[in-house]
Amino acid sequence: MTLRRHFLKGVLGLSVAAAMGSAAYAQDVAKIGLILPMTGPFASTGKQIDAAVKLFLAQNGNTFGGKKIEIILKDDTGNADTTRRLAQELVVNDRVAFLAGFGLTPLALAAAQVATQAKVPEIVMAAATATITEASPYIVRTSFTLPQASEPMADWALKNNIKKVFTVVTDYGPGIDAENSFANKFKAGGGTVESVRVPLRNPDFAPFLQRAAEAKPDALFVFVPSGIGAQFMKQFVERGLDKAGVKLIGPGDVVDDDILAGIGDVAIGAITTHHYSAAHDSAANKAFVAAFKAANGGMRPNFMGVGGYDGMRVITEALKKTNGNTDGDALIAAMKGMSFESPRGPIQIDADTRDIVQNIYVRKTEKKDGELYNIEFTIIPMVKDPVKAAKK
Amino acid sequence: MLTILFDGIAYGMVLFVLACGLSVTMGLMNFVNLAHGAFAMLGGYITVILMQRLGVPFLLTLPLAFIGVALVGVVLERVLYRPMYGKNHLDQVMFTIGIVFMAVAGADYLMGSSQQIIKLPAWLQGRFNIGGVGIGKYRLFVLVVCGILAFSLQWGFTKTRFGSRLRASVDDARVARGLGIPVNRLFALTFALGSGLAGLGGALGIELMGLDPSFPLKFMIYFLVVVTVGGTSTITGPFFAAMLLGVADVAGKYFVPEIGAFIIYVLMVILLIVRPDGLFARGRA
Amino acid sequence: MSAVLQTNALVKTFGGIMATDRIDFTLEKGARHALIGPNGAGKTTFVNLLTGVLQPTSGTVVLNGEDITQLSRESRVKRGMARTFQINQLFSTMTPLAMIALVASERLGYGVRAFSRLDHDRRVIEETAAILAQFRLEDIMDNSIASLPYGKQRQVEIAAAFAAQPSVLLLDEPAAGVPEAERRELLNIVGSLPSDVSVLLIEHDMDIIFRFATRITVLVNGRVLADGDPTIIARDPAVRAAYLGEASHA
Amino acid sequence: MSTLEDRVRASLLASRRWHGAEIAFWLLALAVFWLFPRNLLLLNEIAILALFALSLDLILGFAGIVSLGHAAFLGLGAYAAGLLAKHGIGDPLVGLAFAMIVSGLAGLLASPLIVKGNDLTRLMVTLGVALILHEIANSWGSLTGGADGLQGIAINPVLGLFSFDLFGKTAYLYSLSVLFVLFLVARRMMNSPFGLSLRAIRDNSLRAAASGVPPSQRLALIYTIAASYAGAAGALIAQTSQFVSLDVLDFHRSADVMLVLIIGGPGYLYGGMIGAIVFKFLQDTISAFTPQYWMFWIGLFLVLFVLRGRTLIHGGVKLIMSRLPARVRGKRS
Repeated sequence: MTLRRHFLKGVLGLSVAAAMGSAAYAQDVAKIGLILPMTGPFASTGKQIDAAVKLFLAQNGNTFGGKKIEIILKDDTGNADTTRRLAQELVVNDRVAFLAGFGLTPLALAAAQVATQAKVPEIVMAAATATITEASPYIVRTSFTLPQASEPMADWALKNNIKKVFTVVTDYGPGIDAENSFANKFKAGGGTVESVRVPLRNPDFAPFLQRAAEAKPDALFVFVPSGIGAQFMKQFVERGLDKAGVKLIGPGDVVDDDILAGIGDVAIGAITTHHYSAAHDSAANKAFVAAFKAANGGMRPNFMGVGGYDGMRVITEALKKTNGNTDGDALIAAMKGMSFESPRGPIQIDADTRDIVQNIYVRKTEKKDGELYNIEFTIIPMVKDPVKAAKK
Repeated sequence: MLTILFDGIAYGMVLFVLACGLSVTMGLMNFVNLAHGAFAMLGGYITVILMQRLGVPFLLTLPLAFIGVALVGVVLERVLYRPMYGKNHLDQVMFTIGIVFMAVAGADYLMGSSQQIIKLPAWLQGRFNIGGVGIGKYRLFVLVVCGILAFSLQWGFTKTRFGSRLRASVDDARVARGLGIPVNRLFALTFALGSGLAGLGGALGIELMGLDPSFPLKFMIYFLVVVTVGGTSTITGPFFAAMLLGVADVAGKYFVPEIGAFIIYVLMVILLIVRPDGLFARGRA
Repeated sequence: MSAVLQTNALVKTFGGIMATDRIDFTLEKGARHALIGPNGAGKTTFVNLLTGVLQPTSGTVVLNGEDITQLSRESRVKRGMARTFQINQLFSTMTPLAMIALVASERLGYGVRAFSRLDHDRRVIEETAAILAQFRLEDIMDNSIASLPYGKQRQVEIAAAFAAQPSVLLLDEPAAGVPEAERRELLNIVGSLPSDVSVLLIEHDMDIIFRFATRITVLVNGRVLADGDPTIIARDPAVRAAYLGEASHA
Repeated sequence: MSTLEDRVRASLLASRRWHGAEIAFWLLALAVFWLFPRNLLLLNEIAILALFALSLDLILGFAGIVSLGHAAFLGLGAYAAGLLAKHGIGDPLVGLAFAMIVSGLAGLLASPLIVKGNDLTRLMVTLGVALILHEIANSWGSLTGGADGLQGIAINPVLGLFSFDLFGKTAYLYSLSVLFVLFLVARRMMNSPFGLSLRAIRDNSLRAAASGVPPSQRLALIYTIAASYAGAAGALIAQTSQFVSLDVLDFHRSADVMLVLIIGGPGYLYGGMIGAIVFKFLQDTISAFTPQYWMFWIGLFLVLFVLRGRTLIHGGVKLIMSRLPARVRGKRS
């Protein structure tokens, strides 16, 4: 037994040394391992981000701080174990300087340990559960957090004479985050809340909406992952909830720009709070939307796309600041506190939490030039993630 | 409360139309076709394409979905499925899972991964309110269409020559062959009918169940539950199984949303323990 | 002589049909007992009731003085009842050697031993070798069973049944379907079964029956029509009318 | 007589003797550690999938029980090992044993459902049980982390010496060792009287019962053992990735492992391993050049495989195995 142990130990030592020996190559390239769900139920997230990343490089060239950017795209099919292995392989075999992408919370969390161990920055471009950035000191987020988007909804509802809200959220991390942050804030302001959680793989909303209808609330607060929003909206109308005077409110996922046209007129009138709308009124956004549509056959960018776009900006700005130094700690230091004007408006990477600080907009879904858009009408400036803010 | 019952029945009706073809093919050829959902998905996409790209009205797309999928069914049965009948269940399972994978990836490639959305004609939107019971117009429509289908299937199965030959073949294909019944042709026809019905169910179900490339995987379980619980030798068996499933599923989610998703699985396992040959299977010596 | 196997008013109904109707039957120790009857008379149902493949609607089965009506198939084997099937039931992927060794190891109660090695077990080897020799299977013991000619397969099945060291052996049409060339060897084997084993033989072939049987029971429509010495049965007018007459033409 | 007894003994011995190809297989499995240092993570996944497929082989290949829900035990084992490590007991071998016990017990509890019934009923019941477990893991977020996965698993070094590294070196050697040991145990079992009785049930349950084999008891026993093997595979997933997500209970795991075993061929213990290599290799190569649509090609592969290609792969395998005695070789049920 001891003999075997020594043998194994020797073997391990040798091969570690061998691997280290081949470390120094391709000094002028900085690789980004982009891990996205390109297939499976969340593939639309992957496609949006992939398109945005390509657009960014097409617009800005591919050399930053003396480093040529190389993207290695991997499909994790929305499967966390695969994400973990891909992250590990990208770090070990491809020696990537950044890990980026991460379509869902579990996927982002699966890679967190790899980021920590390898000291490689992990840029979360989509996943939105509040706690993600706490999983590793190397995580930086350019999407949003659900509490960040949901709490302002509670404020708006309270101010607009909504007393009783029924919440319907998908039963997983982000949904629970949205429900909790909204309900707590709303109750604290004197409102009453009833809640129901819908399983993630649920084919029919009818029974949940029926409960909602019988509760006779002033408003229905909803969070469902981008993609199944359409089905929800249609059944909401089919059940006559709109005619009964129930307002549809929630974070903007349910009226995702990517699928809004498909949802159709039933979406009109929904009030949502979110960080990005393709209709955001700024020069930067108009240019972004136009370029994105031109490059992708008319596909409208959504909040996933803008997360990927800004993620690339954060990465490249950091490379410029470090003059091409790809040391993880230096890059993270460079990212902390970074701020710039994004298509969604001004954003900042919080120096303490590495999470994003951004404007949250209250929007109403309306028809504009024959197309449906979420038109922003109130701005809540520079909102921090309330969950982490409360811990301070 | 009654609304829930109504919703459940409508949901069950769609499940029945989706699954009854599977039940007959399973009974007839003892063939485990996990790819049945792929046919349903195809029907859904036919409707979507016709409506979105060609502007065909919804009602007209339904028979087209039926015919289109039935034709594809005939061709696939001839080319791919027939060599599989003699093989064991395991090979069949693997073969049809392969087809499901191809269908899922193919649909993703051709149609994109997002949920497909159709716009129903105005007269199918909204709901009636009868004595405080809200009844969705579309659900009522689905219920009527599927009800007529179920009725005519039952009639066709029990009263026509085709039906009696089919029943004989399901009971014992060997004996039926001996009696001069062209079992192969009968089966090709049944397969086409079954796939066509799945296609129609897929088209009708877009509004209720959604439609995306993962449809065949997501609903495979539902179909199989209907078939295993309902048995494979009658039309009424799968029909009541689908009703039971639809109502239990919807009611479960309504009354105990915390465990709503469990209910159908638990129900299935319990039923299979109590009645391993299916709830409505005829007793066989 | 004493009874090793007895049934008392054994009834089995399928739906409304009575497959066996209050059968009282006795198998004496060391007997060569033939069960005959036209197709559909309930012979195979009766054997299935004896061996536990079917549960009787009413009545009892007694083996060596013990009521075994409620016992499982495998427990009946352990208590000394073995059988062959009308249609060969073999382990097609095994060799005759493995099949015999399996029966021997089960008889010895080794079946749950997950870590013992068959080739280390003297008793399994002794018993297996003895059976292989007795049934003249030495030369084909390492061939796959599926590759053997039908007569040999029949032989393997009888050997496997016998390896369970039964006190009662039920042979369901052992010679059916065996080509003439292989028949003789098979019949020799049936003939040379040790005399302390009681044999119940189900057969259509009158030559075989009158060659082996010391007693005959005639089953018609699920009922015992006649029971007794072969010479008496052969002369029984009711039997001749119901069965032998038509069989002799076949 | 003694000569015949010797021949019988020799035949029985030959059926369990190690074949040269087997030794070569395991030496090769060890050698790839040096040959492909860049692919250790993938190799680790292959080893784990191979163990999972071996578990399925025990019930499907050797006892004829089909299952569409074998992931239930994989997932249970993964969560058991993960939770144990999360709550302070980080020793991998203790975690492995714990996972095997938990999954084994679950297998024992589930076995009454599967020992009776036909193929279709078994497929449905196993599928249902796996789905129920998936839902429980999803809903019981406070314990399992729900859809976000189980976080905060800290695994101690193996034997207190080798800690799990980013390269996957320890992971692969650890998984390979576990696979090898459990394989040895399985090999011994399948060549025992117990293993012989399972094959008897698979070949012909009517004759098995008539030969004195109690089918229910034996099937329940092997189902329990197979469940604990699957649990071990789950534990390896949890320990080598230090993370457990709902995916371990997902339907596609059950489907994949079935495909893996059928690709490799059930009933001779190596099928799962060969299948795992083929499957993962295919998946990795295909998804490397078409990340979006690898599923299509896997599907096409399966269809062609069942229609035509089986003889190709199995022909190669049988060439190697052909010199093994018939009893080990077995045949597809």
